[in-house]
Amino acid sequence: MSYIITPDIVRYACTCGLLKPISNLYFCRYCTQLRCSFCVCHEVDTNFCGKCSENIPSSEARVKKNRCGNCYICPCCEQELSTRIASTKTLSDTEDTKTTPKKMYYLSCQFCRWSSRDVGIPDQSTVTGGWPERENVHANQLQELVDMYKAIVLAQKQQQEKDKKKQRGKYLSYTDRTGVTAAALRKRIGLPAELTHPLLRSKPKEPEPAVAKTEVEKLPIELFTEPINLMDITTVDQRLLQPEAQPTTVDKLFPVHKQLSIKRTLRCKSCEHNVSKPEYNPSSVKFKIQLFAYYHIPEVRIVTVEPLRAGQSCELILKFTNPSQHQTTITILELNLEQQEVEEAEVAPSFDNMENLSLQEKQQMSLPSMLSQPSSLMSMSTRSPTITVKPRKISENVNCDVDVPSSTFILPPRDDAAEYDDSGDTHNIQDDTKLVKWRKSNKAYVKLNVTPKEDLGLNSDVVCGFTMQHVYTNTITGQMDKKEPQKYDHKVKVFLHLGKLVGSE
Amino acid sequence: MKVKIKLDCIMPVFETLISDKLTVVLDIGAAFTKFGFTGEFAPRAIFRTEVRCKRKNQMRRIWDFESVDDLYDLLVEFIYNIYFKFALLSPKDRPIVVVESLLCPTLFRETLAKVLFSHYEISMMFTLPSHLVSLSSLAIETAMVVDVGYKEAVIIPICHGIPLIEAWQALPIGGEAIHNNLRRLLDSNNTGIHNLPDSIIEDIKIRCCFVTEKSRAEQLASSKSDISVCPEVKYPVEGTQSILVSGKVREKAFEILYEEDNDHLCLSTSILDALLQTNMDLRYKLAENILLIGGTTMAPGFKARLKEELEKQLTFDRYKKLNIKTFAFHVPPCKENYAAWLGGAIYGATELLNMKAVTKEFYFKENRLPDWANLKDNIRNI
Amino acid sequence: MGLILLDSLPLHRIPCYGLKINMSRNSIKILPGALVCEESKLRGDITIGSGTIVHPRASIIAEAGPIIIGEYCLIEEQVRIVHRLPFDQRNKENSTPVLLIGSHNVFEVDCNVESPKIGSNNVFEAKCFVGNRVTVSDGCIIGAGCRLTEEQTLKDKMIIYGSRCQMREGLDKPQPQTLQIETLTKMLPNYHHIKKSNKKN
Amino acid sequence: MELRDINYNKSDYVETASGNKVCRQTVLCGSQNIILQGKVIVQSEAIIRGDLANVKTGRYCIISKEAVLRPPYKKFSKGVAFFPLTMGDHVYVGEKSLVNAAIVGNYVYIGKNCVIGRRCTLRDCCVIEDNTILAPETVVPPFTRYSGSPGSCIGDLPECQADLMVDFTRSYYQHFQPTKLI
Repeated sequence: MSYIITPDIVRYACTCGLLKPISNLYFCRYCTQLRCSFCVCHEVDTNFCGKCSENIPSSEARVKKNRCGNCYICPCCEQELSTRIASTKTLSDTEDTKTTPKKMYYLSCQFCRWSSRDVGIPDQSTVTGGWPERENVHANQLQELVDMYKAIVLAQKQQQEKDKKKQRGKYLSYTDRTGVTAAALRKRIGLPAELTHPLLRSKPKEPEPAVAKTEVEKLPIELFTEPINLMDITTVDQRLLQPEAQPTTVDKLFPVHKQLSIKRTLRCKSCEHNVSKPEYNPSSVKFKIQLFAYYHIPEVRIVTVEPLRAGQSCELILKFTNPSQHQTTITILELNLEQQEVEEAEVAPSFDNMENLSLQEKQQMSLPSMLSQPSSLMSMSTRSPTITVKPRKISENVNCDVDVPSSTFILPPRDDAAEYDDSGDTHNIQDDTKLVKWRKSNKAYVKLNVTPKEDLGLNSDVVCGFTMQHVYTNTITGQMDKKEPQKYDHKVKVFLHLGKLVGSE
Repeated sequence: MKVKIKLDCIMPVFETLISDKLTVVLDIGAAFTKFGFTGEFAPRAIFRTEVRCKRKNQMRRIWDFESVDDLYDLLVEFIYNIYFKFALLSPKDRPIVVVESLLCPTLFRETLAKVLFSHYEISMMFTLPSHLVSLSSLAIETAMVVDVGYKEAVIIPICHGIPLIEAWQALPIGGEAIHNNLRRLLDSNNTGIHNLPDSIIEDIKIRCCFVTEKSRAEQLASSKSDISVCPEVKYPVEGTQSILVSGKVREKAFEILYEEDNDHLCLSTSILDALLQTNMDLRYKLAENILLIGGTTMAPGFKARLKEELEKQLTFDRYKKLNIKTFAFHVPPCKENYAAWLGGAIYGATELLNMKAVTKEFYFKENRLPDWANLKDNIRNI
Repeated sequence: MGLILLDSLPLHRIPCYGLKINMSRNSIKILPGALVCEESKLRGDITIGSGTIVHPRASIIAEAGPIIIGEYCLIEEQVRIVHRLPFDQRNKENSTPVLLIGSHNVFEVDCNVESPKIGSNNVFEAKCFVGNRVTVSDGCIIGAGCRLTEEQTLKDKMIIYGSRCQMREGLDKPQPQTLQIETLTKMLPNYHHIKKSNKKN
Repeated sequence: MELRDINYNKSDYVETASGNKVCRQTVLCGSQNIILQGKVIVQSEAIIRGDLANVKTGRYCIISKEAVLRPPYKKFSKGVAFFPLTMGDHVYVGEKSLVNAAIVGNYVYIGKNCVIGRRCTLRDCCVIEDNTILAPETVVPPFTRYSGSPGSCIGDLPECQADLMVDFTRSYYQHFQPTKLI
């Protein structure tokens, strides 16, 4: 329940300093660090239509302007439109046209009951439509304009280049070390040896400037006398749904293609490994790569809290769950916010090494020019190094002390079969009975004593925190020839919202 | 960067590959953001400049930020939505074109640049002044650009492709001022208006109100008017209540644009003041090349009334010396609310993107964006 | 504003004022061809036209006066049709008003209708609420979850939808659900006890 | 927060061999057409319309008080037919919600007082927040959170949503215990 609808009571500190519930965190096994949606790199994996659940290749999505070719949404209420078969009655009504037995289709919204007939779109003979698309009336004019601008700017740029070349003389043509100079190449394929762009020879055409008019749109006189019908006038949202036309009256609302959705992959910014990669099928909820913290880091839940009183110790029962396939040992340590800062500053590279970065990139860029072969251009698209941002300071107002227990406790591995087995499974673990109250399979119920600060006012939110150290078993094999799974002590800061402070007894 | 340009000349094939890449064009307005790609003629989407606050599950306006850090987080979320909900591509290593007002606060543009470069790792950012680029769709170089948006009206004359910054005028009269005025007007004959969300006030403005004629406005302003007001509208709110929008309110909502404030400033005077700031030889040409952009200018009757007001102001001593006879207005080949965006899309489609954009290398070296107001950037030009 | 206060109460808890008086003279007339499930709750003076289907767990409460339901209406489970006058009209001493509900109306699951007059061919979608000051003409659709309480008369073919009760005017009246009624008439008697019709045509 | 025990009066509920707990104060019409796969909780005043068409739920489903599961109808040229309603495993349906969908996937959370319109398809792993009205024939894609009237996507869900729902429905079932008489 906690992660689905109720606010987040237990939050973990991500490496980047943000606090997130465990369900929203990732655990990069290669860096053994927590990551969250804020500090990983998001990439588009696949495009799909949420209505017809079909994958659309990115090239097709691009042509269709990121919209589904077959699915439409209502221009009135933005809900998905469904295709309806026109009832035969309407067919026989129009007897002047040929009465073919062909089925006719129209689009209809099941929510606000808008239909393609409302705006006079004729019924179509195919299910998938062929619904009229509207074009930008200014498209031709603007296209011409853009082409002219492009030519002008290009000409300008080449002029600049030429000027530069003149200064350097012939020297440039010898810089191509591969032997095939551009000039030689041009000769071979039968083009004039000059490097001048065709557009430079004839000066690019200048666009015709627009002329302003002294006449302006008049306010319709009817507005003063005729009552308006609110239902005929579109709302802002309806207008903006069709940015080109922005119709002001409802009779000009036309169906809109449905926007595509994406599945995304997430990549750790420091090691470039994926932390999440979904399956291809749009309706699948499975993942090819799933490094979610929920599967690796022990989960903490609040079971019960005694009424919280300022300056008084009260009992807090927490439930720890081990989600991994390996036994772990949990140690509860003091929350030390300053220490974290230092540790991470060492780990993460900050802005300081940006100089290196720009250098690296320049080298990358210059590669293709040396080779001067189109195939080598592919190396241009290699990933540039990622910039790691310095983690921010954890902003949580901790106002409650936790009595750090002296002993540690063990959590057995998760056992899926145990879910179906109700028999007692004690695992024969010797527990500090003061700490561990009760345990069941991979879960332990742990008692902690917390003391809200003296100066807290009534009804203020009580927040406590501690550092949870757990043994993480890394199972990545093939790395550095280590067959045996490696064990790490991993620390994570956990913050608990315990509730409101109540008055004294 | 030098290397790249050279490549383009040698291999035109590769050039088409680059220009073929989708480049996002953004115009982040105070109320609405326009998003699309370069070389296209209309934005793909226009949406409110707001994000859903996860903790409270409510929408929050970007411009209502509380601190720099808050703005950073809001923008991260906002840019995420743009790329993964609309653009459907990863921002990493791609260029972006941002259309912004010359009066955009440094804090905002610097934070935006920081979000784009260090959080989303874009390869370059091409910022364009909205007033200047709006002219590109008209292919003119000299005009008086009047941008009436949500927060303010900004007037900047452009001369031969250069914004005359010294002549700029700005007034806090835009959509927001109209909303506040409308709320106040409605309050007089309805109850519980104060609690109505802004979206309803906006809807009433859009669907019921208009900019009336000057003669009628003067009549309405005087206490004893003998004109018949336009019909009233009963506006239902959520099925449980309805608001009476009287004829007078419908006509008066936009009057705030022309009510002179304590300094005797209103929309028409500030346009003329801007003209006064320019060279004598230019005034005539600017007055005959007025371009209106911004969503508020789309209100019915806006243009007719502005012309009336401008002509009226000319008869006063204040502006007689301008010696202007006529005003002429441009009609852009687009809707006014995305005129600036369209300019960005046109500019971004040309090689200027590769020539003038701020690259990642430059940004991280300097750790800031070049700005006209910054002396450091201007020294080089002189 | 008293009405709004009441509306914020959970609907099923609103006590039916004066119900006891009316219950004493329960008089249900079911015309032949109507199908009324035994598990429905009918209180007061109610006439149900032929072809009308009343699903189990629907309640029709004629508190302020008789309810006459026309032909081919569809009344689904958890529906509450209540004939209840607004507070200010309660103590008028003139004759008891009759709630006339036309034909081909559809009342979907959990809708709450207190309208004083309902025409024909209307659709009351799931979980909508229509207060007792709203008169419904013909061919209207009250969308799912909409709450209409302000005094008004809905014109023909009005469509109310969405969180803000936006209004639209429809092109046609919603299609009558005769086909669904046909199917239900065949199916329901196999599973439910049906109240016998007690009136001849 | 760990779930607290939810107690019920033992005499009010029937527990089947497969672990279904069904309240006696429910309306299960056409019970021969209703298949509850096991460990399903059906609370008081809930209505399941098996008389209209088959209703099949998966394992670990929770049908809260006054919720209605109603197979959707479809109109053909010759007449109207009711279509079966299939619900996957680990589904929670909140109080007073009407489910008129054709398919409800696995790991779906439907809040209180919702209307899931006719012939909707709710894919695996989605959350419908309280008071949402989903228009008929809406398709809700995986990992989305819908809210409002008409329901629209307001956000997405963590990738481990399936596990969260498994955990939630299981612990709900475990904590759904008869009141102990002292």
